[in-house]
Amino acid sequence: MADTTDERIKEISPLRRALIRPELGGMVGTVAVFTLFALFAFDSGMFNSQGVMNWSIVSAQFMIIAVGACLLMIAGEFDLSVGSMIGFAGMMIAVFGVVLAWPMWIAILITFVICCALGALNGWIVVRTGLPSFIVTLAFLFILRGFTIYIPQTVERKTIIGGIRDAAEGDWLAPIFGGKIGQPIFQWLGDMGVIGVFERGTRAGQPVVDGIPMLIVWAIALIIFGHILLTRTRFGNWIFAAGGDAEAARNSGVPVNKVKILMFMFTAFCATVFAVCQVMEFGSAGADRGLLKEFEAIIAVVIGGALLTGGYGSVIGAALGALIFGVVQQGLFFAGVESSLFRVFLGVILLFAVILNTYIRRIITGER
Amino acid sequence: MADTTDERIKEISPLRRALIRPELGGMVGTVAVFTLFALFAFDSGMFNSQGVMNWSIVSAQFMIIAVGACLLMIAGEFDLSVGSMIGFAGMMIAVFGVVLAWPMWIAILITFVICCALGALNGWIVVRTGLPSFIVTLAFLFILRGFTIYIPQTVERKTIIGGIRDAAEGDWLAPIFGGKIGQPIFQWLGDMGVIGVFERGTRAGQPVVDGIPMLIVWAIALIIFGHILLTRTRFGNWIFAAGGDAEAARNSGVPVNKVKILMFMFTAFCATVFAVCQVMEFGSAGADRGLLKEFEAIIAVVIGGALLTGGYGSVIGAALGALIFGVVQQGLFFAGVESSLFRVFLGVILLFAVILNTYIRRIITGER
Amino acid sequence: EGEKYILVSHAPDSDTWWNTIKNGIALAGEQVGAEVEYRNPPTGDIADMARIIEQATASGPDGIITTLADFDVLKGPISAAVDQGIDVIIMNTGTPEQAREIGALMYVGQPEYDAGFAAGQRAKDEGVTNFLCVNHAIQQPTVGERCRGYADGLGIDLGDSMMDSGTDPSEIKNKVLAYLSANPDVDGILTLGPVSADPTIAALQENGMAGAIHFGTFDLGEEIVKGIKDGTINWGIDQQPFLQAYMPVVILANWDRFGVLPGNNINSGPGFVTKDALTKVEEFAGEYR
Amino acid sequence: MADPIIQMKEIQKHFGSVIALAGVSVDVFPGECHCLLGDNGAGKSTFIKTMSGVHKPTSGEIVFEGQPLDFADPRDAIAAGIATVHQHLAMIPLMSVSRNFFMGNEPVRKIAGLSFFDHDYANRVTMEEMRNMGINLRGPDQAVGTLSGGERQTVAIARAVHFGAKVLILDEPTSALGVRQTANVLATIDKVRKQGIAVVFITHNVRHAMAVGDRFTVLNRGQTLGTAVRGEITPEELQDMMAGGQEMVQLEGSLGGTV
Amino acid sequence: MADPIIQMKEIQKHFGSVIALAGVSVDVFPGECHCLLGDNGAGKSTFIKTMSGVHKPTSGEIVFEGQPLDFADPRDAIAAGIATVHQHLAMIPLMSVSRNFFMGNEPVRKIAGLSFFDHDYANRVTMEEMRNMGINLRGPDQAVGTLSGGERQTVAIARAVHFGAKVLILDEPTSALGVRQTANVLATIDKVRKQGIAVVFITHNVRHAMAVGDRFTVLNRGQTLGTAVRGEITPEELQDMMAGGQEMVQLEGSLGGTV
Ligand SMILES: Nc1ncnc2c1ncn2[C@@H]1O[C@H](COP(=O)(O)OP(=O)(O)OP(=O)(O)O)[C@@H](O)[C@H]1O
Ligand SMILES: Nc1ncnc2c1ncn2[C@@H]1O[C@H](COP(=O)(O)OP(=O)(O)OP(=O)(O)O)[C@@H](O)[C@H]1O
Ligand SMILES: [Mg+2]
Ligand SMILES: [Mg+2]
Repeated sequence: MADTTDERIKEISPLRRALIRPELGGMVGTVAVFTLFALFAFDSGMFNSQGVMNWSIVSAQFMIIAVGACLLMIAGEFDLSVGSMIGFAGMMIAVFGVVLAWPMWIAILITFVICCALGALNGWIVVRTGLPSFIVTLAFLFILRGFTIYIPQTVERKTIIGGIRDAAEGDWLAPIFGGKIGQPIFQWLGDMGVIGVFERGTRAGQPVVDGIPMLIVWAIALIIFGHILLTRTRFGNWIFAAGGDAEAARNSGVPVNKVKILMFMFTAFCATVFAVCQVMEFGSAGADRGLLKEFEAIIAVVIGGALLTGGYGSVIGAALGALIFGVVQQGLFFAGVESSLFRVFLGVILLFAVILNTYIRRIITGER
Repeated sequence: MADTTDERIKEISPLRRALIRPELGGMVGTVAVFTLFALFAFDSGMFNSQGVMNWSIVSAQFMIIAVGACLLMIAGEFDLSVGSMIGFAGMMIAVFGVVLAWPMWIAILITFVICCALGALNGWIVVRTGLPSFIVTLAFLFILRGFTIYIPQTVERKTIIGGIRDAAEGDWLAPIFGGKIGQPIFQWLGDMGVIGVFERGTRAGQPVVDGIPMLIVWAIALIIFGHILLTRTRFGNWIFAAGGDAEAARNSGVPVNKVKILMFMFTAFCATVFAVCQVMEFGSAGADRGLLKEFEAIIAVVIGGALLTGGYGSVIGAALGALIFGVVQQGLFFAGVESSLFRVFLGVILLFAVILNTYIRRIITGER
Repeated sequence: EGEKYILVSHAPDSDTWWNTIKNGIALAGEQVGAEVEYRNPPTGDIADMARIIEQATASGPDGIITTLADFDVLKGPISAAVDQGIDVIIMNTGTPEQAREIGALMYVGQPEYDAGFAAGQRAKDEGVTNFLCVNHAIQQPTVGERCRGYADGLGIDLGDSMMDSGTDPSEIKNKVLAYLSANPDVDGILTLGPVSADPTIAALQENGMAGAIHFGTFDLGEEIVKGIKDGTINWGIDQQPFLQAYMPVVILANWDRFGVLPGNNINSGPGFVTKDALTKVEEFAGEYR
Repeated sequence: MADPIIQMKEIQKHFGSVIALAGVSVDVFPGECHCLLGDNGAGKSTFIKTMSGVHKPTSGEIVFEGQPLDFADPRDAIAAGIATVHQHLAMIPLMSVSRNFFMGNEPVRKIAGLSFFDHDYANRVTMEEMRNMGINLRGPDQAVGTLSGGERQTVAIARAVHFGAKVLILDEPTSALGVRQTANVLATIDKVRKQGIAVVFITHNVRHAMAVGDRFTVLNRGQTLGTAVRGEITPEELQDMMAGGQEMVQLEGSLGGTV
Repeated sequence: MADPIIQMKEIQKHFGSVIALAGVSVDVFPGECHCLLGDNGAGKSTFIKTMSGVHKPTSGEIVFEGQPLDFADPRDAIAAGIATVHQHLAMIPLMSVSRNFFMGNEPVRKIAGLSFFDHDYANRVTMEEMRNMGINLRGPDQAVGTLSGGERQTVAIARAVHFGAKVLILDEPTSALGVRQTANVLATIDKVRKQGIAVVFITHNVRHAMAVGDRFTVLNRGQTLGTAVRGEITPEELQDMMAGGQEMVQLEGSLGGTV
């Protein structure tokens, strides 16, 4: 019983072994995408400071919802109501903060509570009835969107409620979602000529990029949190287990229902972060916000190597998936591709990414 | 070994046994929905000849795509590209029949060939790569919608192409999709005063409902075909087997890949029937056609008792699901419910229906 | 008294502009004492809209007010309603000729192409030579007509100047930013409604081109009004949706009660809203304007 | 003899119209290996599932260490000291062996006041325990899905043994195992029993049962046919009881006595 | 002896970096029961999967009735007369027993020139065959998912036997079975063999193998340790070979010889 080697296992080179990880597909994709755009759209402004900020923000948005969707998907469920939740959360803030004129921080906190509770409700129905989350969250997709249109229509006779920026003026919590950090550094960089300054208009002399929006900070924070939670904690092991085989996990003492409900809540939390950042930036909440975002989140996660059926994936991968998604979307504009073809590209990239990921996963898990 | 009774099985009443079938949820739902609207919207015109025709047509539309989605879902896959396929098919007919001015029957036949081929491509990718159909067909959702916008935009500078009815004038194939049958009967009913007649205009004196549209004939034909195929043929057994456990079915000699690909093609076929009926009736193809129809098809099928994960369901159930969906949608309009609440109702009904169906299925398959 | 009028639009649930229409019919219904309902296809699918008109016909209202988003599709259902003795008024989209052809009483609105054309001519006079048209509803055939008209009015080929922007504000903003930095020679922007205008304003403020680039938009909203005021937007084309909704109800009620009818169609737009006359607009933007 | 560690009293379990258990009573003592035998569908798995908190009994009482007990879910049972290796395994194919091994019992290490999964410890222990069971892994991060059925079974048993419980329930642990692994499992049962742990061992193999069993309870169609003590019953008698009273197929000639 | 019905020559099968079979040659003759034995992970299931068309061998040749053969998928193998009961069953839980029984071999009845599934016939045959195997069904439309593991195994075997093939492959058919069902299966193997059908029987149970086997091939780590003929080998020798050459755990005292 002492032989620790097995002659039936062919050699795998250490390099190959180090490379073969769930994120690999996302890494390859990222490199490919950047190479491509560096070749075809380099002088379009895509890689100057403003251009970089441009696709970074779009990617950060995708990342925020992708982190939630990723953990949930690894836990074996998914949430089609993310998009509607974004619209709903924004509207709640507008209703509380503008219509009812409560202090903005209360409006934000209450919105977080309501949305996480809705996420929990989603999860509770899924675990209690054993229904597929596709159906349950599809129902919530419709229900939440319906209320998002109905509520402002009833209370304000509008479907866009503006004035949120004014209402948030001087609030302590709002800048955590809508502010920017690092302005002095950017001003200095602008003065040094590292990044361009505006040449005309009202802001002439200011640097074209004047700070890092909190949106990006949130994205990075959520990615780090999600990654550590998943790979380095006991709870992370439970997430994998719940998604890999709920029955087996339950038999082994993993509180599967709790894990799933918490992940639904976390997804709702991420959607709310997205919504709050958005309403703080644009100052208005509309009934049409977040349309189709649920698909975009799922696509980013899947491009990042997670398995739609659960139990396998990585937050870093999902973040790379979101980056690819964001860069491709904006890059096509920089490259001047006819914009209606964007969907075609998106579909094709999605297909290629998942095929690559499947190949990688087969190698990892042994060709089953 | 002779005792054929087992004392461990409690008695089930024959009535209960006869009732407990996949369609039961759909049947209960249908009765409930009709009762409800008969109570609350009886005098709104919902049950006059025109009203009946109205929700019948809407339901028939749902039925056509639900039959395809149902068989595909029982075979263990689903197709999110149905809606885009509807838009795409309509646009193809317009491009061939109007822009290129080919004879309409050729345009229709070629469109069928292209769409079934796309369905086969969907299926081929799914079975070859083993990817979940959610992802593959999501990619096609984007790709096909992208082309549906791009093509007319490029050739005609519009996203809508009209003039199909004129191009179809005198064609032999077009009336099979866009015509009506039973006009003499309806004329007679109109003359007898059973159904209303037009009061003015060029059609004064003609009955307001002047025939059964081919759409309804197609729906009924597809339901009968699907039901017989599923329950009464060898191929039907294969559909169940492919969806229940593809590996086990394959090991037993069921040509699972062939079954799945054929079902993807059938779904595409149903979508094309939908599209052709639509463009023939309305005379134009637009990039907005079929939006979200994939969800509506899936919802109808699930309300009708099929299992999202495959291997279980019934075409009759799916047809009833489509009927419920159509009646509720139009009935809410008749009942004058605020239109933004429609989605809320839809979501709630969906939830109730699936919970009821799950309960029924547990009884049938023994509480697992 | 107590007549029932149904307004059917082609707009998806998510299109926020139609809110003014809802408010318009509600107010008119209240004032004339008629029952009014608003209906729309949830996804904006015009074929579904045809079914809704058929449904509305079946429920036997006294009048139907509807848009004519796609003449081919809606011709049948609308003329069937007319032939059953239901009075129809066409609003918003379509043309007076089409309205006459299907037997509608009249037309209240702003033909999309013509409005776009007028906007294009005005922009041309104001020196626009190269433009971007931000279309947030590419799948809807009607609003795209505005871009087409605008391009023809300018006398430029539409080419790929029409952007499929989607409806998410951040995406629209960043797509506009990307497009402008990739195409520095663009000197005119047209947005097709508040959904695309609001983020475009934000984009121009961010890249400092606010006021430096010619910016016209369709329809009004809070942010648009602010934009006009601070000079970011040169003009907004007001098609006065409130009128499009309010007038038909009032006209139908008077037609039903007293048999009186204006002798002409009502062109509710295009009216160019500039900095000068803004107070009323400001107060009611998004609600009645 | 000491007090029973777990007493199952008149347990009934109905699934819809199916009566899986029609009142079964069994006592298990510390340090004994209690074999549960019976035909297919006799209700053995159902019975031990009520013991391990997976199913709630329809009626009947469970007494654990003298206290009446009511498990809400398997976690409670595990916390109370009842470890179970289910017939349909409790392994997650996509997860690594070491993650599977510690699933639900993850070792944690505190860093800056926060608890983190201690991967080094988990990997080390897993490799060791698997080597003890005679399985050579490529590495602790190998996915369970790449193991053969028997290898997976072995991981599951090694895990249950490692987290030394007061009661160890094994549902047909040897059915998919090779000779060597079977010998290993039986030796393990023997070892565990000698440590004073109660073992409940389900098998269809009379010889495996006779090898390690102290007492034998035979279930038949949801009811118990009684409990026998080792030495008081011959393998042949046991075999007849397991066949459930229905007449045996005629196998006397070539096949008799071999099953 | 007649010609072998199926000859497997130097079969190799690699999965990615795993070599599951490293050149295995086996002949199977009509009317014999050929037992395939070996440790967990030895490659038995992989081997018979190449025989039944599930896997394509990486290299090596299969000769069936004297003809070199190349199955594209299991359907071809079934058509050629090779029926297999796989270790991980071939049953669909949500489908009725009778639909499962005839899966892939549906009986058809012509009505107006069209072929329809003959449900009456299928139901009748299913009930009969299941009764013969000692399983009492509630009805032919009972879902397989409501059967116990052993009951499902029995359905799978009954099905393979019913569609009387030239070669019947059984992958650990008795591992989950009760005494009575095991006896039934062994008797069935015996019966089938006497009809001149070749049976390939995989088991870990030496006694089951000795009861019905004519020849015994032992696999170890993807290679064959040779084939023995009944009577030339004792159960003890076989057991040693199955344990795969690695030294046995010390079980001599209480447990020896019982496995
Ligand atoms: N969840 C369930 N729903 C319905 N019936 C069930 C369920 N679980 C078990 N049964 C039924 O209860 C009876 C006992 O099943 P159980 O699995 O306990 O048998 P077993 O003794 O473990 O059999 P085996 O030796 O084949 O594993 C069987 O008839 C089975 O069909
Ligand atoms: N699809 C596959 N992909 C990767 N490795 C595989 C695959 N199938 C089998 N293996 C590996 O091949 C080896 C042989 O497996 P196989 O299932 O044939 O063993 P076995 O003899 O049937 O074992 P048991 O008695 O446990 O059923 C094992 O190490 C297994 O991990
Ligand atoms: Mg069992
Ligand atoms: Mg095996």
